[in-house]
Amino acid sequence: MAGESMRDEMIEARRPPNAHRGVLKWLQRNLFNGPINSVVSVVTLGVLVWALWPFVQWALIQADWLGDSRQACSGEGACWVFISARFESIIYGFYPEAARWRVDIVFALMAGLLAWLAIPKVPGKRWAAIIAVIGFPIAAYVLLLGGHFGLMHVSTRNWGGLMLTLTVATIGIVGSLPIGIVLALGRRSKMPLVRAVSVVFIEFWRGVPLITVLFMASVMLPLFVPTEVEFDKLLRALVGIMLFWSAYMAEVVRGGLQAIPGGQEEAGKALGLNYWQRMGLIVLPQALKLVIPGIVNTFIALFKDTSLVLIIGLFDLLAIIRAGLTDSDWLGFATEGYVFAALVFWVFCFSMSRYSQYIEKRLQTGHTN
Amino acid sequence: ATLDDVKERGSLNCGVNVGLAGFSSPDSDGNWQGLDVETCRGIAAAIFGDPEKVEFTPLTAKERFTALQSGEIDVLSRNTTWTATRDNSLGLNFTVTTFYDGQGFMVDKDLGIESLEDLDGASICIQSGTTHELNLADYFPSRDIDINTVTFDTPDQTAQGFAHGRCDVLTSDTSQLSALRLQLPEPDSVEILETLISKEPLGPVVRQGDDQWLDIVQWSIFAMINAEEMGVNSDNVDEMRDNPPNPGVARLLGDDGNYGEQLGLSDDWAYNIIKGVGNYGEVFTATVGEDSPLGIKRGLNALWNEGGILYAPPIR
Amino acid sequence: MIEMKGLNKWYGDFHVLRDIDLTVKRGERIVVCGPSGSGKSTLIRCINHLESHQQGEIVVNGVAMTQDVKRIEQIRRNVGMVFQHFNLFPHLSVLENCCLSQIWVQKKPRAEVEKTAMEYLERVQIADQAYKYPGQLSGGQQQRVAIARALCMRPEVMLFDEPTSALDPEMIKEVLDVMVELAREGMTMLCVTHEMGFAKTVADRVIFMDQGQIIEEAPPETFFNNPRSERTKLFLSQILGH
Amino acid sequence: MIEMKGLNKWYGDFHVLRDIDLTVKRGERIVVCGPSGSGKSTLIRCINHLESHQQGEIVVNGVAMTQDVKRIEQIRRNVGMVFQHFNLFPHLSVLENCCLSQIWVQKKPRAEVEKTAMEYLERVQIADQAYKYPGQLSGGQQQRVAIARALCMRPEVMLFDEPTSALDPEMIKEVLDVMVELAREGMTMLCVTHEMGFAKTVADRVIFMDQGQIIEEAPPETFFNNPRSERTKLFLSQILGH
Amino acid sequence: MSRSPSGDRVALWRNPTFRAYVLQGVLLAALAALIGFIVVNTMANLEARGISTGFGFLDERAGFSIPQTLIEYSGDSTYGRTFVVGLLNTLLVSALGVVVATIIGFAVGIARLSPNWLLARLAGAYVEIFRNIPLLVQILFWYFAVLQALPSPRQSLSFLEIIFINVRGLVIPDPQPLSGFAATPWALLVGIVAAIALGIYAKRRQVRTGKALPIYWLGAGLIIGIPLVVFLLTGSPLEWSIPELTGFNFSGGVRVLPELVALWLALSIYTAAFIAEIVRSGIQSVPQGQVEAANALSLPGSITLRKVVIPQAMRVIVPQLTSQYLNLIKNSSLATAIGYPDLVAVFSGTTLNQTGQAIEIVAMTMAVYLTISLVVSALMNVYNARTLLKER
Ligand SMILES: Nc1ncnc2c1ncn2[C@@H]1O[C@H](COP(=O)(O)OP(=O)(O)OP(=O)(O)O)[C@@H](O)[C@H]1O
Ligand SMILES: Nc1ncnc2c1ncn2[C@@H]1O[C@H](COP(=O)(O)OP(=O)(O)OP(=O)(O)O)[C@@H](O)[C@H]1O
Ligand SMILES: [Mg+2]
Ligand SMILES: [Mg+2]
Repeated sequence: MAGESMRDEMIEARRPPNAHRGVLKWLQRNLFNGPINSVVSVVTLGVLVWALWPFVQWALIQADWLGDSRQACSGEGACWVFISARFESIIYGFYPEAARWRVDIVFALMAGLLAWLAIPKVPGKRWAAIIAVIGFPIAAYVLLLGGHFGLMHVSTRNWGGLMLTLTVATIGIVGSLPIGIVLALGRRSKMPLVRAVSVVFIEFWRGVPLITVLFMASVMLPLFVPTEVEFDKLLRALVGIMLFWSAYMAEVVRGGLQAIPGGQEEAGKALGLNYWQRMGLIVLPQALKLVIPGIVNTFIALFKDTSLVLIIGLFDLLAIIRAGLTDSDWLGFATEGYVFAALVFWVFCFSMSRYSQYIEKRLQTGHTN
Repeated sequence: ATLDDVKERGSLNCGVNVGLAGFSSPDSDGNWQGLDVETCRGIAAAIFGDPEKVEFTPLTAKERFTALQSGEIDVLSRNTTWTATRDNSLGLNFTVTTFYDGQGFMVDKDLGIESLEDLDGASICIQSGTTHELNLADYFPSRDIDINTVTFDTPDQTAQGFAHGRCDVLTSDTSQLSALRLQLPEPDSVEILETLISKEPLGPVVRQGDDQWLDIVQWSIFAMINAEEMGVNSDNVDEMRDNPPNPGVARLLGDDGNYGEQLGLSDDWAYNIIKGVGNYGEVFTATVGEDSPLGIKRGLNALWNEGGILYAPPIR
Repeated sequence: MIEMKGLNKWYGDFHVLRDIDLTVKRGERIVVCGPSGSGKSTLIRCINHLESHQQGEIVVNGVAMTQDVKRIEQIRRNVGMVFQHFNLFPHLSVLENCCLSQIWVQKKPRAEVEKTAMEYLERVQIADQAYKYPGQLSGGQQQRVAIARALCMRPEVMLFDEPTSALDPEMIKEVLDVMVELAREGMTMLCVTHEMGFAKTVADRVIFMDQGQIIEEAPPETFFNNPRSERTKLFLSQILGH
Repeated sequence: MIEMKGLNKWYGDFHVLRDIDLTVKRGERIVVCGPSGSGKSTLIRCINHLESHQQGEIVVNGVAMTQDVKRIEQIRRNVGMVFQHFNLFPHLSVLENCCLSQIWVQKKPRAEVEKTAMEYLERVQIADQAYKYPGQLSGGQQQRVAIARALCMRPEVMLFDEPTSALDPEMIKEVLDVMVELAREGMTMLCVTHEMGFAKTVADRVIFMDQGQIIEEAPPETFFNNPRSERTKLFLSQILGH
Repeated sequence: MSRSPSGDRVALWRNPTFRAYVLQGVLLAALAALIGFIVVNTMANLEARGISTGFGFLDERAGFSIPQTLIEYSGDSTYGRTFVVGLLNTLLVSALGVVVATIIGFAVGIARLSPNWLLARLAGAYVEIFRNIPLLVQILFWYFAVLQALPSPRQSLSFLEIIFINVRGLVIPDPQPLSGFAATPWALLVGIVAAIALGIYAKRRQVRTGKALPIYWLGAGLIIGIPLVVFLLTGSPLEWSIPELTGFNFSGGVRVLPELVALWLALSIYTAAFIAEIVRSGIQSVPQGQVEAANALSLPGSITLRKVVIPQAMRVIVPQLTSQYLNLIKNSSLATAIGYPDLVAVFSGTTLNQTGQAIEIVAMTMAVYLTISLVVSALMNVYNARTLLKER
């Protein structure tokens, strides 16, 4: 029979062996661990340099930066003068110059509020939320549109550029999420008609192209309503965008709802919570957390789709750059325009993507069974 | 009636192109510029005495007729070719031709093309949603010339396609060809062929069934053409009104008769147009003509007595 | 306290509860046992209407169960439940888990609520974990939180559905200790469990179910030492066998 | 069969296995026990390299464990494992679960593979469920499938990580019966479990772990009746207490 | 209805069943009212504006040509045919895009979780770059990048003098069916039916006897073999039209347009970035224990992925994947930017402009996309139902 043994002295915990530290070690471990990986690494880096170098040369090294007319363009590299000459309109669209400070204030407020809400350490989240939900929209409405308190009225026709893109995206995002949640709940409802309506609504909006929706909203709407009724064009587009994306949002949220074990709802029932309390306090917080990647996918797609407001005759960031290309003084700078637009969109979407990943990590409250 | 709606609203809703160099494009401050745009301003000046009382609605080719039909806009001034179908079956009325255009061709000089017969087997870049596609289909098959079309959405994409060698030939209205040529990396390496294969009369459109409104648009443009013919321009219009050199000018500028009132406007309507936007010649030169980067010659668009076919009915 | 009369329930065509008659008096402690699938869970889940029954009556604490939403909520407020798989809310801290129903159902001020919650957490000896999340606790700790959460409603009745069977052997003890203490304090309890030790110690009555019916109902001594039905004998031999 | 020498493992900075020396001979049956978090699972997971260690040597069936993928696969082919939570593949039928490794690892023809699988399923008395999906089985049945699946590889060693602790009391018996039989047939086994009954019946040796180290190692009689270390005594009193 | 099991009366408004009916009734009424309102108004407005409606225009001569037609089409064809041509082109690029986007998306999504640091980072970069740049810009980029890389027709790259690549596209020989060819497609159909029947039989047989047939080989044999035999028996009734350079361009052969290639690339690469994220979240939703169990069975990594992880991840992936497929199909309408003749370009573009029948055309376009979407979701739902776990 095998031996018996017993330990009297406990072994003290030791520090792990120092095997994997330092830059070289890191490189070796991550890039050159084994012959195949080394080759892959070298080839990849080579391809990256080979592919990016001409672009860097065009966009940075040989580019023209200073000047105010096309005479400043040497034609060897990119001519960013085109962008800088139109920079104001790219940001503000056709918003009257005298009133642009109002746009600045609104977006400064928004940035501040976002920071307040987004950075976990800053206290007073409840107040921030109240301001963001009630105070800020009113302030933004009054400031951007004007017509009150002695502010000059600025028609939405004059909105444009980055300012319009951000406005539409923000309202679209803020609007489509709650509608999507309600639709998702509706689709899981026990009442057949509510469920049927949700399904039809979702499948309809998910099935038609947004372009045609906006087309209808922009030029055909007057046919659908009595002649006296008039809506602001931007408003119509916003409604269209919200409904359209809420259908996508609903499907994402539904995925999350399906993943929450039934026991959670039962526990809520056993505690005496009613339907809306169970949903609001228990099921949705968990479901939404689960589908953050999907929600952000939708946000990003929505953000980029704001470009379609061109159909209602408004010039968002991309459209205003394209409009600039038809200015007879600046013909022929398409590449610069598109590259710049791509860069701006990228910066915003990338930030969203990164922030969401950070939130995903933060919301990890230990593993669940 | 449209006029009442416009007056009540305090501004004219005018549909223009989303962006077409020389005809309508917003500058960096959002001021719309171009021949089509000035036409709208002229109409606004006639109604309100103020050329700025106009809201521009940028429209894509697909939207333009629907927007007019549905009442989104009061007048469509968007380089729209006047054709029988459009005039007759859509519930719309064309008013006056403000620009006589024709479909032309731009080719690489190196190809040595001399006539359209040489284009057999060529690929042609073309912008969608225009009459051009129909013209090509009319012209080439009947002459047994085989061509491939490549259709793009916007003018600058068409030009890019041509520049990258996707096709041998770029076709469009001649007015556009000169603009598109400027977008090419080497504008001098291409030439525009002499031959035109179509008539493209462009002008504003209004809804059918409101004759008064049709008249206002028509006569606002006639006033601009007549003004050029009479030598009245935005610089001398005040002086001309105070001392009309002849009875024609006096009638035009409202010193004599009640022509404005007949239209439902004030009698100084034409004065307001010319004061606000200038006569046709001025507008043409500034937007698409010599003073603009496009540098289009007057050609057919010169006055009838200067070798063109621009001919406005007299005001009397 | 709890009265069931002629209770019948079907899942589709499957007759899961058959003519159940059961009366539980205030302060009584009842253990329900029986083979898997015999309808034990279903029975106690009917008491707070997590399942609806098709025939028969249930009266809880004087309130007759109907379809009426208000009534159901009233009954649920008097009945605490502890699930086999804890069903804690993973996105809320332990303390928040316990406060939830008091804040939203009983609408009490938060400060007061937290005080009560801490008391109950202390009672189950887990007050030091109040600010952790359920995912950071061991199974035994989680189940004790679940008990505290149910107690925070100050229910008249506690229902336990196999509260220890998802636990590792070491953790079972923690939970049973808490339950024994609750029983000593005179809480009305209905407990589905196979922990026969627990049944022997605290139960006033043991109910044995099979195929949706109550087969035998007896005080623990009689039940374990002197079971009357054959079915019960077979079952007990299996449970106590290994 | 299995030899570990000076095994050390860290999770980040946490020293989870400390200087483990252990030799298991062919046909030996070893039960590992100890408080939660003491490193029992980690220890046996090191044997088939589900966890990698940082110091020390492991030799399984004559093959020394290195980082080499081929070697690891070779070792794993000789080592079957049964998890606490079964970890059956829910999208595959019971039979397919059992066939998977033979088909893809041993590349045998399907007909032969299925025959073997059915044999093992019969051995655990569950052949009639072969075409069901795991989700359609009870916990005890699932765990028996998991055992059959591991046996289908014809491993030299079987590792069990608390194979009964996710089960209801009634189902524990089914699984233990199968394990006892395997042990009788002379399979080399390493089993983490708290079922002291099982340890007493079949183990050749019981190993008690705490804080990442082996505290005591003894035949079951000695271990249960005559534990030498204080720590062991405390632990046994808890386990056997209720 | 409002009788409770215990027999006493329940206040009507507190009865959940009653509440449900009331709520649903209100909803239905509101919906009907809204639809009625829109219909009545539209009729009145159309009347008032003197706009004629109807689908008569579909029979009129279109009069313009389309560069890529999968069916016979010329300027003399009707607008109705234009519609079909555009629809087929849309379906073509969508189908190609869906396939490639799925492949790239899965590859990248899996690579993102790879233990190889470089691979994982590259996959991450792929997602962050292509997901965050507007599709239009990407389409233009690929189009002009593709074009730029290719030689002019006269300097075409050729392969054996029968396949040519140039700035106008890829030209390959065109099979011309001769008389008697019609039997081959029928034979193909028979082969497919036979293969499906075989599959069903094999499954039954396996369940019954536990013995499996090599269905993939047999099926492939049936699908390829039957038509091949018929083709040869009927005397190989097929002739190849070889492309030739004449004047500006190639004549003969079939041409694959660079527009198609660019659009296909852009759609696939863009959508793949979204799919990759979905796949990643799907894979991460598979419990770690599953991989451990596979490891313990010494399954190699690729088998673990294919047989254990992916099938389970599909449950999470499929619903979201459906949305992405629908997006891809709808995004294909950006084709107009580079002149690919899809439905939106030729029908709700050119045709709408020629005829001005905006309401009908937009409605038809919406209906078509809606139908495609519903078909895709229905198919995906069927698949989804199959991936659902069988449980008690
Ligand atoms: N939603 C349902 N639909 C149909 N049958 C169900 C449903 N839920 C439970 N059942 C069946 O009802 C019977 C009783 O289930 P119940 O959960 O009450 O058993 P139990 O006594 O608690 O068993 P266990 O000890 O396994 O928990 C079982 O046969 C079960 O299969
Ligand atoms: N991935 C990990 N990272 C860091 N620490 C870990 C990890 N996995 C386990 N641990 C820690 O290592 C220790 C040993 O874990 P192990 O699972 O081996 O314990 P055990 O003896 O099996 O306990 P139990 O009986 O609860 O299963 C525990 O303290 C645990 O918290
Ligand atoms: Mg149960
Ligand atoms: Mg363990």
